[in-house]
Amino acid sequence: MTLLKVEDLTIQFKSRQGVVKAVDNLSFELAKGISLGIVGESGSGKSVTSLAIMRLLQNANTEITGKIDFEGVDLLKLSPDEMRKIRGNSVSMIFQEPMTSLNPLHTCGKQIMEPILIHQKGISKQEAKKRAIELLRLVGIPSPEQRFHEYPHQMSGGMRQRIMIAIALACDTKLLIADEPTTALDVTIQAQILDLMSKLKKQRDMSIIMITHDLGVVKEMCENVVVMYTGQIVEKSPTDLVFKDPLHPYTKGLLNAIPKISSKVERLEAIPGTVPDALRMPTGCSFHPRCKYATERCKAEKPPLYKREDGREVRCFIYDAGEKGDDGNVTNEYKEYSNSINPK
Amino acid sequence: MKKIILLAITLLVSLSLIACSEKEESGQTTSSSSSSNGSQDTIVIGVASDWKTLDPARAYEVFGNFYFYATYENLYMLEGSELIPKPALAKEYSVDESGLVYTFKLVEGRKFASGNPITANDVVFSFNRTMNIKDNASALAEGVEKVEAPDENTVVVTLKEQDASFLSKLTSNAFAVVDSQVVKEQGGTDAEDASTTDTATAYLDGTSAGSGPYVLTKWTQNTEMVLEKNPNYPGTVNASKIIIKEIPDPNTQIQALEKGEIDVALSVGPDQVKTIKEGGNAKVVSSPTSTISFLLMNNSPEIGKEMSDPLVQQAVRYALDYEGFKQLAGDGALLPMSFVQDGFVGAQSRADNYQNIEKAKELMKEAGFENGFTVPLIAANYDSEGLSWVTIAEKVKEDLSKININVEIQTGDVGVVIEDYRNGKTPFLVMHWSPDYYDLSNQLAFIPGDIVGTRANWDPSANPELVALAEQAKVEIDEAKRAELSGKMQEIIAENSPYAFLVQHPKSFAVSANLEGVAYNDLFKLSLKDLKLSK
Amino acid sequence: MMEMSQTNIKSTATLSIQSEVENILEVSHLKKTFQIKSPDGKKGLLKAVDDVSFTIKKGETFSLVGESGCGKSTLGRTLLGLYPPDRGSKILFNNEDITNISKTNRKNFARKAQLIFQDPSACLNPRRTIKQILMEPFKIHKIKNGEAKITELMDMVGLPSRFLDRYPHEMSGGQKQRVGIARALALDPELVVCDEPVSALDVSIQAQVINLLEDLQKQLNLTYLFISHDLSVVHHISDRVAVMYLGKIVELATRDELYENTQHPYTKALLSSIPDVSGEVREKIILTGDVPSPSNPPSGCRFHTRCPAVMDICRTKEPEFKQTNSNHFVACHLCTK
Amino acid sequence: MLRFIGRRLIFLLFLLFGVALFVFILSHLVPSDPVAANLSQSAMNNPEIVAAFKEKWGLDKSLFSQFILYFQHLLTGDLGTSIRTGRPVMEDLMQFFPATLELSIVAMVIALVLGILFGVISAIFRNKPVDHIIRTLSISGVSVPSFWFALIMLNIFSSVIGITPGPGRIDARSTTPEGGTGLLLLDSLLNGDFQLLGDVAMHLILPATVLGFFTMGLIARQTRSNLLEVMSMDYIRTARSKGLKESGIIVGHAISNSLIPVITVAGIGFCNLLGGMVLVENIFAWPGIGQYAYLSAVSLDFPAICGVSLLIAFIYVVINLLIDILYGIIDPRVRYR
Amino acid sequence: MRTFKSFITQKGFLFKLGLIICALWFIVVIFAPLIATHSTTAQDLSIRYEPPSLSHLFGTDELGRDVFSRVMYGSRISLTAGIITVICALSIGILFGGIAGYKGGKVDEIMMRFSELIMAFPPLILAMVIAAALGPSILNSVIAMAIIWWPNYARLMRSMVISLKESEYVTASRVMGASHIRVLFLEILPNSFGPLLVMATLDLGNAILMFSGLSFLGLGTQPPTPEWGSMVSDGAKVIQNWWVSTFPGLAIFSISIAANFVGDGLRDFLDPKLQKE
Repeated sequence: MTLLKVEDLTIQFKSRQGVVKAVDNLSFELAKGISLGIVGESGSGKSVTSLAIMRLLQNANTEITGKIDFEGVDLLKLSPDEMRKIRGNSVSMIFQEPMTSLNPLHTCGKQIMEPILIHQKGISKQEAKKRAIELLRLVGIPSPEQRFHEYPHQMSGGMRQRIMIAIALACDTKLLIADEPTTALDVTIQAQILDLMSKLKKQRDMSIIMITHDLGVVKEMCENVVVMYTGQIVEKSPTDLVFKDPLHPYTKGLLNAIPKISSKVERLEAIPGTVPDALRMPTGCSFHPRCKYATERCKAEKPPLYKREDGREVRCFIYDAGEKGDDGNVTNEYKEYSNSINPK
Repeated sequence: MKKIILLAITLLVSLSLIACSEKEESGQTTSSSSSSNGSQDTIVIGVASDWKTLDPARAYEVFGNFYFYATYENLYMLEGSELIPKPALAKEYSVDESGLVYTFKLVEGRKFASGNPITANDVVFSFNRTMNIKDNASALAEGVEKVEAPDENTVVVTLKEQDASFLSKLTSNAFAVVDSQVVKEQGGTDAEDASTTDTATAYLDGTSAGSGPYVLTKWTQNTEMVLEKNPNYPGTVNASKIIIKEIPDPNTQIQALEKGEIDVALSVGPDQVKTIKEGGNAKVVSSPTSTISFLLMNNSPEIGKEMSDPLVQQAVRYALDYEGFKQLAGDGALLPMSFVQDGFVGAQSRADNYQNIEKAKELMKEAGFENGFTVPLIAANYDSEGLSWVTIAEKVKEDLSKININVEIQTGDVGVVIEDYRNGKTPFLVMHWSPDYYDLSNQLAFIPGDIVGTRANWDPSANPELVALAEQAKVEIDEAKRAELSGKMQEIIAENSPYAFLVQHPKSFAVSANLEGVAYNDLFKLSLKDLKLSK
Repeated sequence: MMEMSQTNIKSTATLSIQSEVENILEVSHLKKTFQIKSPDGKKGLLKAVDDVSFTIKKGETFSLVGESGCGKSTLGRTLLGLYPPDRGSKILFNNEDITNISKTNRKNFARKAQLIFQDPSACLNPRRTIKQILMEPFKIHKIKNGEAKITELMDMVGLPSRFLDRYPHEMSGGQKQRVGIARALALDPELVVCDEPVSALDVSIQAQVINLLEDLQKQLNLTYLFISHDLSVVHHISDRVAVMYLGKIVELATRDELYENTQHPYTKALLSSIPDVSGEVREKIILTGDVPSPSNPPSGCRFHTRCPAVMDICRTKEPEFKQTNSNHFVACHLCTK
Repeated sequence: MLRFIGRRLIFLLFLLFGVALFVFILSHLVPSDPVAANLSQSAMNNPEIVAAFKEKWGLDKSLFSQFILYFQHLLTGDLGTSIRTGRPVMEDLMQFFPATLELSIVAMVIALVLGILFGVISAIFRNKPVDHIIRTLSISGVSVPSFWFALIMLNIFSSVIGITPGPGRIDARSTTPEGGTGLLLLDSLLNGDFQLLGDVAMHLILPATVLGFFTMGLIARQTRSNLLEVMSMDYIRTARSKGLKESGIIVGHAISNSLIPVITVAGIGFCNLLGGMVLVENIFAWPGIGQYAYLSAVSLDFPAICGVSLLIAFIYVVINLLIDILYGIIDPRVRYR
Repeated sequence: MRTFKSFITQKGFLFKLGLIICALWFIVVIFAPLIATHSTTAQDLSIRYEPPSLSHLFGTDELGRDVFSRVMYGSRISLTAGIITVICALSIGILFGGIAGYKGGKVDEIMMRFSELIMAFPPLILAMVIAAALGPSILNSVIAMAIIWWPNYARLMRSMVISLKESEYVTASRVMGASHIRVLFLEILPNSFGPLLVMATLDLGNAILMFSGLSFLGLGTQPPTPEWGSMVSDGAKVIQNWWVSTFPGLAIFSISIAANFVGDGLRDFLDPKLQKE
C-alpha cells in the first residue's frame, strides 16, 4: 500500500545570481511500514526534498512543482491550514541538529505536549502530560517524570534527539522524515538512536524517510534507497542490491571511496573533482565531469532514468538497452571495471 | 513564559492607566484653569531664583530680599521703586556727633507672626546672630561694633567707623529682625561661637520667623515656595496666598503666563518679553535696575599685557557701540557715564553717540598697536537681567575688531571665572556690578585699591586724587556735597580707568494683564503685599 | 614501482616496531587540565587529558580515536605546544624535551611539527588570498624565495596555481583542505598532527584527501598523528591506533591487532557501532547511557558506567594500562586479570 | 543565587569606591576654588568668614586627610554637603531623584511597549512599507538630538497646538502633596486625588515620550533583528513541523527567545535614559537629578557631582543585577547558584 | 567576499540615503566658504531675529548674524569633533581591548573592571564634569567624550579577540610559530575590523549628538564659533523665533541619522546572518 508518492517534484530557488534547480524531477514511492533512504552528498537536494514534503520551504523565492501524494492527497495543493493538520500529526520530522532544534526556553515535556495539544482537540492538559511521559518512556529516556520538567540544555545530544523523536511520534505518525538524524552524534550514540528508530518503526508500522550522507546508516536502516546527485535521482533500488551491485558510476564511486574495516585496500578509489556549483551545472549528465566512463553523449545529452527489469532504476546511458556501437563498448568496459572492484 | 506574559500585562496595564489618566485630563484642564481664574486670592509667581537658604543671617542671594521683604521686616526698608531707606520697624533714628552711634526707636505694639511682641532684644539678637554666624550675610554687618537695647523700644548701634551708607545697609536681610524666642527654641544663638553652634537654619528654611506681611508655609528648594498671609501684620495685604514656582527656563515662564498658569513671569529677559503678544492676557513691565555691566582691563602689564595700557583702555571705551548694548539690554536701558548708576547720588549719564572709532584708532596708533593684538576675553555663562554675558562678549569682540583688537572669548561657569577675577588674574573680562546696598559707598569699590580696583590691579598710587575723593565720599553725610564728589569721580573714571562701563540694565518682566500693584525694586524685586488681581 | 617499494617499507616498519626505527615523539604521563568557569563564576577543573603515555615512531601513522570530548584534539594540540601541559608531563620530540621550550626553540619546533585542521573553512583567514596564506609560514620564519616554494606546494597538493589569487570562500571544502595541507607542509615538517582532517568533507572528497595524505607521507617521509572519530578511516590509514575515552587511552595496538583482536569493551562497542557498508553482518553492542561529563568523570574505570561487562572492581579501582602482548596495551580489569 | 548577588554587591562597593575616588581626584585636579565660587564679593574680603567657610567644608586640611575624611563620611552614608545648595547632598538627592525616577520609569514603559511592539511588527512585515516606516522611526529615535527634539515638541504641542501643558511636573497652581514618595503619580493615586493624577500624567507625557524615544529606537531595532534571527532558528522549524500556526510560533516560540537580548538593551537604555536626563530636564524644567547634575557640574560642586555619580553608578549596578536576575528567570540555561 | 560594487548597489534605500547625506555634508565641510552667503560672525543689530527670507535663508539670530552661514560652517566643527572623538576612542579601545582579550586572566579581569567603572558613570554627566573642569573647548570636549567612549570599543574588541583567538586560522598561525604581536595585529585585528567599523560609524552619530549636547549646555565650543548645539541653545532662549534653533537642530539630526543609516547598512552588509536572507 502506497503511503507517499512523489511525482516530478521540482524545486527551484531564485536568487540574485540566477535560478537554482535544487531538486529536479524527483519521483519515488513509499509503502506503509517501509523505510526509504535518500543518500547524497551535500548539495544533492536531499534535505530540500524532505522540507518540501513537509511544506516547510516557505520562501517567496522558492518554486515547487510536481505532486506529493500522501494517502491520496496532494500535499502541495493543500491550504496552509490543512497542511498544518497533517504536519506533526501524520507526517513528522526530525532534524540533524538536536542541539538547536529544541526551544531552549521550554521544558522538554512542554515541547512534547505541544503537538498533542494542537492535533488532538479536546484532550486535557493532564492527559497530554501523561501521554508525553509515556512517549519519553517509549524513546528510552530514564526517569521520564523527572525529565519531563527539564530543559533541553540539561540533556545530552543523544537525549535531545530522543526528545525530538518523542515529539515526532507524539501523534498518530505514519511517516517519519529523518533528516540526518545521527550526523551530529557520536558513533555509540548513533547506534542507540538507529536502534531506537528501527524498533519504533516495527512497533508502529510507520514509514521512514531517512535522509543521510552515510551509506552505512542506509544499509542498516532502509529497505529501499534513492541515491541523489545534484538534485536528481541517479539510482533507485532495494538497499541490499545497491551494496552488492551498484549500477550508477556515482554510486559505485561512493562505495569505493569509503574505507571499510572488513576489507583492506591500499588505496581508496576516489571520485575525482568536486560536486558542481548549482549555478554552473555541466551540460548533459551532471556527473560526467567526474565520471570515468563519460562519453560525448554524456556531455551533450541528459540521461533519463532507465527502469530495469528487476525494478531498479538508474540514470546512466550505460543502461540504455537500445543503444549500440561505441556505447556498447563502454558498457563492457564498465562492467569489467565494476567486477574488478566488486569481486563478489 | 508566564513571566513574560505577566510582564507584558503589567506593561499594558500601566500604559492603559496612563492613557486613562490622559482622558481624565482632557475633561480636567478646563476645570482646573477655570478654578485658577476663580481664585483671585492666590498669586502664582514664576521665578528662576538662586535661593540657597532662607535664614536671614546667612542668605546672600540676588533673590534673597524678594523673600525676606515678604516675611521679615527691618528697622529701615526700601519702598516701591525707590532706593531711599524708609522707616519700618523703627519709627526714627538719630546719630550722635561722632557719626558712630545710631539710636533707633521702635514702632510700638508690633508683633511677630507667632504673636510674640517685637522688642529691642529681638533686634539685638538678630544683629548679633548675623555678625557671629560668619556666613555670607555677615559681611554687611562688618562695620558694626556693638548693638545694645537700653530699653524695650530702643536699639543703639555703635559703628567701628563712620559709614554714610549704614542706613542703606540696614535695609538688607542681614539686618532683618527675627523672632528671637522662636529662633532660640529652634537652636538659634547669637553667641560668639554662633558659626558652629547655631542650628536654627534648618527651621528657618521651612518656616519664617519674622513680622512681614506673609509667613512661609512651605519651601522646596528649586521647586516651590508657599507664602500665606500673616494675621499679625498691620498693613494691607492683598493676596492671601502667594505661590512662588521655580521655572528656570524663561520661555517656559512666558508660556505659563500666557496660559494663565502663573501671574508673574519674573525671570525673563528683554528678548523673551518681546514675544509676548500685545492685547493678550499678559503685559510687560520694565523698570531700571542698579545692575551695570562693565569690562575690566587689568592694569598689571604682566596680566593685562596690552590691555594695561591706558591708551588702549581709552581706545576700547571709544570703540564700543554703546547704542548696540542698550539695544541688547532692552527697552529702558541706560548709559551711565561711569561707575555710578542712575538713581544713585550724583549719577551722570553718557551720550549715546560716544562711540568714536576714528579716535579709538588714533589712540591705538599712539599706543603703538596700530596693527592690533590678540587678547582673551573671559565671559562667564551668566546673564545680567536676561542679557547673556557671552552675548555681550560676542558684541565686544565684533566692536573691538574694528580697531584691530582680536578678542578670543573664553567662557566658563561663573563660579570658576569669578575666582580668577577676585584674585586679579583676569586680563580682560565681562562682569557686572549689582550693589549689595543702595548707596554710593557701595560703588566706591571701583576706586583704585578698593575691591574691584584691586582686581584690576589698579593701585591707589595710580590716582591719589580719586582715592582722596572716595575717602571723603564715604563719610560725607551732606547729600549735595556727596553728589559733587560723585560727579568728579565719575568724570575721572570715565576717562582714565581700567574699566569700560557698558550699560545699566533695565528689568523687563511680564505679568498677567489683570495684576495690579506691580512696582519693581532692585533690592526686593516685588512687594508681594501690594500685588492684587483685579477682575 | 616506486610506490610499491615504499609500501613495503611501511609494512615492515609496522611489523617490527620494537627495533631499529627510532621514536620521533615520546609522551609520558601527559596531563592537561583546564580551568573552567560556570556562569556563576564557580571555578572547576576539567582534566581533558589525564596521564597519557605513548610513543610515535618515525614514518608511521599513529591514530587517536574516540568520541567527542574524549580529549583527543586537546592531546594533539598540547603536543604542538598550543596548550601548556600540566606539571609532570613529559614530551620528547626527537629526544628533546619540548614541555618547557624557549621562544626561539618554539619557533624551530614549529618548523618540525605542524597541524592540519578539521574545518578547512575555519582554518584559513577569510581576508587573505591563498597566496598570502601560504606565504605566511615563510614570512614568520623569514625564509626567502617563498614564492617558488608556494608553486611547488600547490603542485604537490594538486591545486592549479591559478587558485593562488582566490579567497578561501571562493573554493570548495576539498580544495580548502588541500590549501590547509599545503600550508602545514610548507616548512618541511617531520611530524604532522592531522586533527580530523576529513570529517568535514563529503565522502567522495574524503577519499581524495586521504589518498593525498598517504601520497605525501610516502613522498616526504612524514610521521602522522592522525586524530579521528571515524574508525573506518583510521583503519584505512593507520599503522598503530590508540583509543581514548574521557581523557585516557584505554587501548593501544597496531592496527590489525586492534581491529582483529579487540580487547577493551569500549573499543569493541565502538567497532560494532559503525554502520559498515561492507557485507558482513556483525552483532551490535549498543552501549547504554551517555558519555559522562569530562569535568566530573566516574570513579574507578571511567567506562564502568556504560560497560556491558562491568565488575565490582571497575567502580572503585582504576585499571592499569598494561601490555597484553607485544603490540597491545589495554587498560581494563577484564583483560589484565 | 545569593552567592551571585553577593558577588555583585561586592563589585558594587568596588564600583562606588572607584567612582568616588575618580570624582575626588578630578575635584582636586580642577583649578577652581570652591571658596571663591560660593562666597559673596564682600564676604571674600573678610578672612574670618573665609576661614569659617574653609573649616566648615574641611578645605583647610591636607589633601590626604580630606580624602580620608571624605571616605569616612561615605561609609556612614554621609555624602557631604553641596557647596552650591548648601544642603546635605543626600537630602538633595532624595528631593530630586523621585522626579527623575518617575519620569524615567514612564519613559521606559513607553519605550518598552512601543519598542517591542514596533520591533515585532517590523520583523513580521519585513521589507514592507510598515517596516521601513518603523525602521526609520527607530533610527530617528537614536539620532535625534534630545534637547532639540524636546524643544520642538514642547513648542509644537504646548505652544502651537496647546494640547499638553507646559514644562514642569505639575500645573503651577497646584502644589505638590506633602510627604509621600515623591513619585507624584503614586502619591496622587494614594491620596485619591485624581485631578492631580491627571495633571501629573499630562505633564509626564511629553518629556517621557521625548526621553523614551531614544530607548524606544534601540529596543525596536534590537527586537526586530533578534526576531528575524530567531525566526531562522532550527527550533522554529521544529515548531513549524509540529503543525503550529505562524502566529502561534511567533507568540509561543519566537518572541520569548528574541526578547532575551532585548533585556540587556533595555537595561542599557534605562541607564542611557538617566544620562540623557540632563538635557531633557533642562528643557522641561523638570526638578530632577539631571538638572541637579548639570548645575552641580558647571559650578564644580564636587560633593554634589560625586553624589549624583554614586547614585547613578548604584542604579547602573542595580539595573545590571536586575537584568541578570531576569535572565535567570526567563532563560533556564542561565542559573546562578 | 562581495565586491564594493555590489555593496553600493545592494538594495537598501536608507543606506544610500545615508551615504548621500554624509557626502553632502562632507561637500559642505570642504566648500563651506563658497556655500555660506554671509560671514558667520558679522553682526548687524538692526536685523536681529529676522525670520527666514531670501537674503537670510535660515533667518538671523540674536546679534543679527546669518543662521544659514553659521549652520554651514558649523558642519566643520561638529564633524571634526565627532570624527576625532571616534578615532581616539577607537584607538584606545582597540589597544585596551586587544590586550585584555589576548592576555586574558587577571589582566583581563582588571582591565575590564576598570572599563566597567567608566561605563558606570553617566556618560553625559561625566563629560560635563570633565568639560567643565577642563574649561569648554572643542579639544576638551573631544577628550571628555573619548574618555567616555573607549570602553565600548574595548569591550567589543575584547570579545572579538577572545572569539578570534580561539579560531582555527589563528591557531594555524600560532602552530607556524607566529609571535603574539603578529597574531594580534595581522590575524585578529583585520578580522575584527568590520564590527568595529560598524560601531564607529554608528558612534559618529552619537558623538556628534553628545558634542552638540555639551555645546548646548555651554561646555563645547567658545563663542562666536558657529557650533550647532550652542546655536540650538541660543535659539532655545527665544523659542518663538523658531528658526534660530530649528535649522542647526535639523543639521545635527540629519548627520546623525545619516551615520546611523550608513552604520546599519554596513552592519547588514558585514553580517553573514542577515545577508543570507
